[in-house]
Amino acid sequence: MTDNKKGHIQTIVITAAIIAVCIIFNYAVSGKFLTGNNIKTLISHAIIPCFMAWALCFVFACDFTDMSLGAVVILAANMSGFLGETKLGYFGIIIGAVGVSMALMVFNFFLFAKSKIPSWVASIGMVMVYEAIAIFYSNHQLTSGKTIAQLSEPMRGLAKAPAIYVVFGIGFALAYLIYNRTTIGLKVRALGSGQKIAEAMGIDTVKTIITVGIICGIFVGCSAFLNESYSARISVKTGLTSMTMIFQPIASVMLAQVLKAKINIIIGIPICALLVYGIFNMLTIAGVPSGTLQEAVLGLIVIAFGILAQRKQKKVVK
Amino acid sequence: MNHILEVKGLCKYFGSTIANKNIDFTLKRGEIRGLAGENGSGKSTLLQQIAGIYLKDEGRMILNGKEYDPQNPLDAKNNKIGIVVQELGVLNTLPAGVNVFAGNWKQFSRFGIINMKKMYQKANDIFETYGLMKIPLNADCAEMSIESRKMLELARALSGNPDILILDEVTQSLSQNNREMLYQLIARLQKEGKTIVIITHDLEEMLEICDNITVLRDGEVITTKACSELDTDEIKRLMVGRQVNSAYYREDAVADYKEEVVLQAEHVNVPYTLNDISFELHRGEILGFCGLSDSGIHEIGTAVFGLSHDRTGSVTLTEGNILIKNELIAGKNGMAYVPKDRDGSALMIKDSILNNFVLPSTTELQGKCMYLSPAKLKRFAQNGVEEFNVKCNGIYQKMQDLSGGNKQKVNLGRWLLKDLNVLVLDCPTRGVDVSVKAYIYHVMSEVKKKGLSMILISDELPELLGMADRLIVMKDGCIKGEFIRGNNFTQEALIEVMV
Amino acid sequence: GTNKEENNSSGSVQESTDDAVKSNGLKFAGDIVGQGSVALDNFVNELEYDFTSMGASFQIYNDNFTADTQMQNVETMASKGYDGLMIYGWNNTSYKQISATCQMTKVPFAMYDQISRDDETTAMLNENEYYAGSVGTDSYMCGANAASEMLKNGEKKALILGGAVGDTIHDKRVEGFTETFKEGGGEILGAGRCTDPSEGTTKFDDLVSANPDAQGVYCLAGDYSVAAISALGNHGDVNIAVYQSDTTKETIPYIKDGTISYADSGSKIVIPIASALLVNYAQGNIIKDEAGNAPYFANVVPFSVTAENADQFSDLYLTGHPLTPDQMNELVGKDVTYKDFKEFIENYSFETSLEK
Amino acid sequence: MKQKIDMNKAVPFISLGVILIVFAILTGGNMFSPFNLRTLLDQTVILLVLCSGAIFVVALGCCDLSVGVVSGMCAVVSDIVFMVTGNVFLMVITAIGIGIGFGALNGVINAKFKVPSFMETLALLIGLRGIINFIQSKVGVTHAGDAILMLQKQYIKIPLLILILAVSWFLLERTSFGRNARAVGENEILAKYVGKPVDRVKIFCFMLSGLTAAIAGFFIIARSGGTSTTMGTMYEMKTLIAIYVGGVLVRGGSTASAYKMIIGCFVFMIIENGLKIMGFGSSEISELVEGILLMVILFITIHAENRTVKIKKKTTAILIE
Ligand SMILES: Nc1ncnc2c1ncn2[C@@H]1O[C@H](COP(=O)(O)OP(=O)(O)OP(=O)(O)O)[C@@H](O)[C@H]1O
Ligand SMILES: Nc1ncnc2c1ncn2[C@@H]1O[C@H](COP(=O)(O)OP(=O)(O)OP(=O)(O)O)[C@@H](O)[C@H]1O
Ligand SMILES: [Mg+2]
Ligand SMILES: [Mg+2]
Repeated sequence: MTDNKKGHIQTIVITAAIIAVCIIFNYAVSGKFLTGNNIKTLISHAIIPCFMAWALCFVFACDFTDMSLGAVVILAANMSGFLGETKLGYFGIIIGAVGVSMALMVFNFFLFAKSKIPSWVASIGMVMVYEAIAIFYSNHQLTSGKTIAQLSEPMRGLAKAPAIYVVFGIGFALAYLIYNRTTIGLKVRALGSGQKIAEAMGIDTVKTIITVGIICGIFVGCSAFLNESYSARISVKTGLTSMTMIFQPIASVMLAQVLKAKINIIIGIPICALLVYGIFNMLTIAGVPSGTLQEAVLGLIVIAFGILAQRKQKKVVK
Repeated sequence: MNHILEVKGLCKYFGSTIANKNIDFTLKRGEIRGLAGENGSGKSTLLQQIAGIYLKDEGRMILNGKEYDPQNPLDAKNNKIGIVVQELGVLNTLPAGVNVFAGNWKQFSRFGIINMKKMYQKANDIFETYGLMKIPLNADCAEMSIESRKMLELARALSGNPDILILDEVTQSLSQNNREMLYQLIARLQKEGKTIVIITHDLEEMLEICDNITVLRDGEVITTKACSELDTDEIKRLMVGRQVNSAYYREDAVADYKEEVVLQAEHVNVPYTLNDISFELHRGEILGFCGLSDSGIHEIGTAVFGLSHDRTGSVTLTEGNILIKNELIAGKNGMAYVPKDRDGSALMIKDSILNNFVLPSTTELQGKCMYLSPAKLKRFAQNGVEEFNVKCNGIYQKMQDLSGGNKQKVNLGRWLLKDLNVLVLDCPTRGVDVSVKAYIYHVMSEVKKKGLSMILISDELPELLGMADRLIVMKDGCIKGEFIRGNNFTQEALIEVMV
Repeated sequence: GTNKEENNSSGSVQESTDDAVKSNGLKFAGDIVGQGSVALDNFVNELEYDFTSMGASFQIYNDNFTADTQMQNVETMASKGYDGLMIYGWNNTSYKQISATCQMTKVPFAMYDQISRDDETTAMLNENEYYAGSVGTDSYMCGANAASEMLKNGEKKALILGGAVGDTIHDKRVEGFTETFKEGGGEILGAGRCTDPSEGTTKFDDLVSANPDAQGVYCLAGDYSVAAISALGNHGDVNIAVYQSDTTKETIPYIKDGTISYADSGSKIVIPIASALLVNYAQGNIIKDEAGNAPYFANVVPFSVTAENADQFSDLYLTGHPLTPDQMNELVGKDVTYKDFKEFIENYSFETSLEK
Repeated sequence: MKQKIDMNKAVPFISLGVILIVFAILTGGNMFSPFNLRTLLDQTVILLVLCSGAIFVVALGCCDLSVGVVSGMCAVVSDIVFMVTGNVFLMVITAIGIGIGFGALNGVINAKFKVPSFMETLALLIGLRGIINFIQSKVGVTHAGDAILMLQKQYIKIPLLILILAVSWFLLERTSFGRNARAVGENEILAKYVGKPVDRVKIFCFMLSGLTAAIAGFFIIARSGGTSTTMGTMYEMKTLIAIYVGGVLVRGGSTASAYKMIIGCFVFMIIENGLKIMGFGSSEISELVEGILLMVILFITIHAENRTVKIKKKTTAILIE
């Protein structure tokens, strides 16, 4: 009971500290931080990677690591952009993104489960394959005189003010329900206790792993079409650089894992994403150049959260 | 029909170990059956096959007159068989309330959404209706105490409203009032016409609550008798059965060690496991530790060797007055620890015999610049393999290809080649057959004569009685008694203190 | 150009093969700093077109943005035995190694777009008999021009948005912009450098939030203009004019409707010229300037793209190619001299190329 | 009974043989022109240097994704030191200090704070790249000093490489330190129970990886003639892939050995070089083929090992503990 009380006090102290930092910072940059517009910007920035963080949360829940999420987003976003400009319209945007990412994620998970190659290594292999496919596509477009898929202005509503909040709301409800309130969510989390013990409890692990692929596909797909709608186009990347796309979501998930005991991880993720992006936003406002020291801060945050998240770890860690 | 379950000709092999040999076993409706037998006699294996955790190798089972062949624990649960296993089996990543219905969550879902409230409600109902100890249902299991986890497993077994409830050594990890609760629960279930199977090493407890008792020995059913025809002595006779060869263990009947104290443990505490342990180890002594599984005997080993980080109190090597703060100091000062989990924590199972053999001695074998001459290593390992009679195809064979006994020879042998002061042995003969056992005991006697002090932790009483100079009996993390060889050194006396 | 044939705007390579093929059967290769960005992919396309127009074949190698991969590519190309190499000189520290490699394997090479700017390196290159010449765009001037334009419009507070630090072209543009802008009394409020254009929107969103008083933004490439414009859509109350280098297809409508105040482009013209130098060398016609050195054209300054010429620009430079095969072939042959090149460059302007 | 051929030991040789034959045919022998062989060796040097330290981290069962960025960092800073002081010795000391320092940081965070090495070094990769960009944006691109350019000379490069490889081989396979590192990879609990200084071994392995990264940094500048922000990018992946492709399993331990690493580096570079010689210069084909080959080879290596361990299928054992 005292533990509980202590926990509450801790939460209040942390929240108060965050608010205090925000206010002081706002004062320091002469009110540029806490403007309505900036907060709106901040929130929509946090929403897009939030979906990727939810997907990662499911990936981590069954004890895998998937580095290929960025490459999947690129492919899915391009498909989404391509279908968005056909007669299918918004339906195409959503179906294109979600369909492609679902297919790729299921394939990934199937590979992890069946090949016995450690998931993070296998996923790096898949990054190479997916990036190559993306360049094939982009080159093909170029030689036939077109550019890669780009959404025209009227089709980009999904990333605009009311729609993006609706998408977020739906995504949040879905993530929350699946993770906490469905058989499959529970099965996925059971896998995290070890494949063998889950099997002993009568859980069909292969089937579960494939379903996780489908679920992750939905979230990665959402992230993809939001990305495409937000930036109009996603250019393809080579040489494994697509992996950089998951760094910030990983930071959010790790922070959410630290807070897991206090806040449900699915709720924690958007909060943490907001926090992480808040830091970046602050740095930008403070004039720290992006592409240089901001990245250094991101690295530091990931390490710090990693240390926090692992502080009670007793198992052998590689 | 009166029989709820019939097992016919059941066999189960683990590699070359025959865990169950041609078992015939019948359960009557509404009876409380006890299963007695030495460690490793195949009790758990039998029951786990019934509960679908192990697949049977041969034989058949008939449940309620129908052929019954469970493929997984859910099958068993659906056939109304519930089990609480000996080793802990909970999903650490999920809350307790969810664990109660592990694998069976569908029943709460409507339109795909699970009604968590209903699940927790029902879990709560189970705890309430059966009067189980309350545990926080929405907390993750990872940090729960063993007793809470047992409660959870019990609730999970009961959640299927089983006709047959199997309890494998549940009582030993429960506190007294929870035990009382369990007894009442068993009595009540029996009244409802359920069948209950119990394994416990507390024979008096067993006689008290059971109707009939089946005795197993070496994987075979020896007999099944009504409790009224039995007493503890009779059960023990049936359990042990065989004549213990006198040459098997040490031959001397009295304690024999030097006065010199080699190692001293003072007020050793480890949160939740050890409680104010103090003892002395003398030169050339084999100091045995015995107790039930959760009594803390295994933690003695890790605590003495400096492996428990939250240990308080002191362990000192008298020579040079060295405080064993961690495993590095221990290793450097002639201590060695042979853990219980041989494959998991004592061997590099995928590496060669040679590499396993030389690992503890690399510091002694290295030349300048940490150089290890391959020829020297080869000679060392070859020598060890010959000295300890390891049956293998050469020193480059992989460890995992060896039989259990030979693995253990490597595991022990590599330490005995070193110049040690103190050797801590945790269950050194686990999963090893009679002849290798005899060989290990023989080697232990040899090194004892040379002045090596040993701490022998074991859950096999005959072994302890056969080998130890002194025996410390533990219960609930405390020292409960001490016996000296030749002085009331009997199994009965020990069990008296243990339970 | 004497040819009356209408401008080959579709850009199809096949249509031109019935022209006189002068350099039949030669094989060339070249490297590109990276792939995935529209401007660079356009370069690759142009390289392939130009060499095919001259009757040769061309193979591109991707440097993946690392100097080390560039060296690896140059070595591989050299050892494969091409008739000449087109070197994208984006990393000026590696010129010496590249030159040495080509000398050792006796492969002629020309440098394009990004070329050496210091005399020492140029002298070093001139000592190499396999060096066919350099044709470069003045990236510094791109930035400087944008800055002057901004100052002219009375805007004194600028933002910059572009590719990651280390992208030598973008770095040069930033340098030109910053120096000119500061000299003119302007102030640069912030710079967003992104690993790729999809990050641009987010980064620029933040920048605008931080600096709502900015008056202009210099986008280092067309992709970033698109990003900046979509970010500006989220901020109703700011008034920031967009300036860009490297016009891309997506930005053409914005140039036409005035969303983009100033745009330049046209560095692509360096490719046909550099290719012609290389092909000449490979055919034995080694072109030297008055001083007897390999030609060095560092002065190809991009022109501005305006609402009026945007469509033609798009036809010539984005979907099509600046020179027709015939124009190309006029620059190749036994009788072509340094003067021809010089005249071509001096006479060439976007407007004149439209006339043909 | 004869001892079985250990598939895990044979796989690297088999893959090298197969790759050689395949590319010999596909490139029509072009691959083995004297100049290209030299080029191939040249291209492999950096990878070999990096691998000779990273193999220790892999032997632990960990991975070091920061080798590329650390080598870049060492190169950038040491080059600046050289430009300012003109002192070669100081430059070398700076580079090695930085390399070992970051290695030690990785090691401490992994061993003491139990952060998975994969996460931790990935974070370092992001962060340091930002710092390199920052330094470069302040200082600008610098040319390599003449002393560094000497490293391009074959008569210096090759003996130095052989020395590094020899030291790495000796440490890994002929010393108690190497044995301890591999024991940690096989079974960390055992290493602890046997009384090995597990944490110290781990930290030292990471430091070695940092050291070779620093040395590789010199080779990288020597090759490209000066610094750039992208120095060393993707070398972390190339290093790991080369080691894994050589037949070292991800768990490290006894499967980690120097010859596998060397073969792995060559296999990897032969694939890369061969594809380019065949005319796949743009990245899509090489990346695709590399990705697929990586997974095929890993799959074969892993299953080649499991082949000798036929687990009794019939028992679905419940997990203890
Ligand atoms: N998973 C397994 N793999 C290999 N051997 C096993 C396994 N489980 C049990 N055994 C072996 O089977 C035999 C019977 O074991 P079992 O667990 O049934 O004994 P038990 O009677 O329950 O003993 P205890 O009283 O110690 O619980 C023992 O020799 C044991 O070593
Ligand atoms: N997984 C395996 N792969 C290859 N050979 C094996 C394997 N397991 C055992 N062997 C070989 O089979 C033989 C018998 O091994 P087994 O485990 O049956 O012995 P055992 O009779 O149980 O002996 P112990 O009493 O020592 O356990 C041994 O020579 C061993 O080398
Ligand atoms: Mg048992
Ligand atoms: Mg055996």
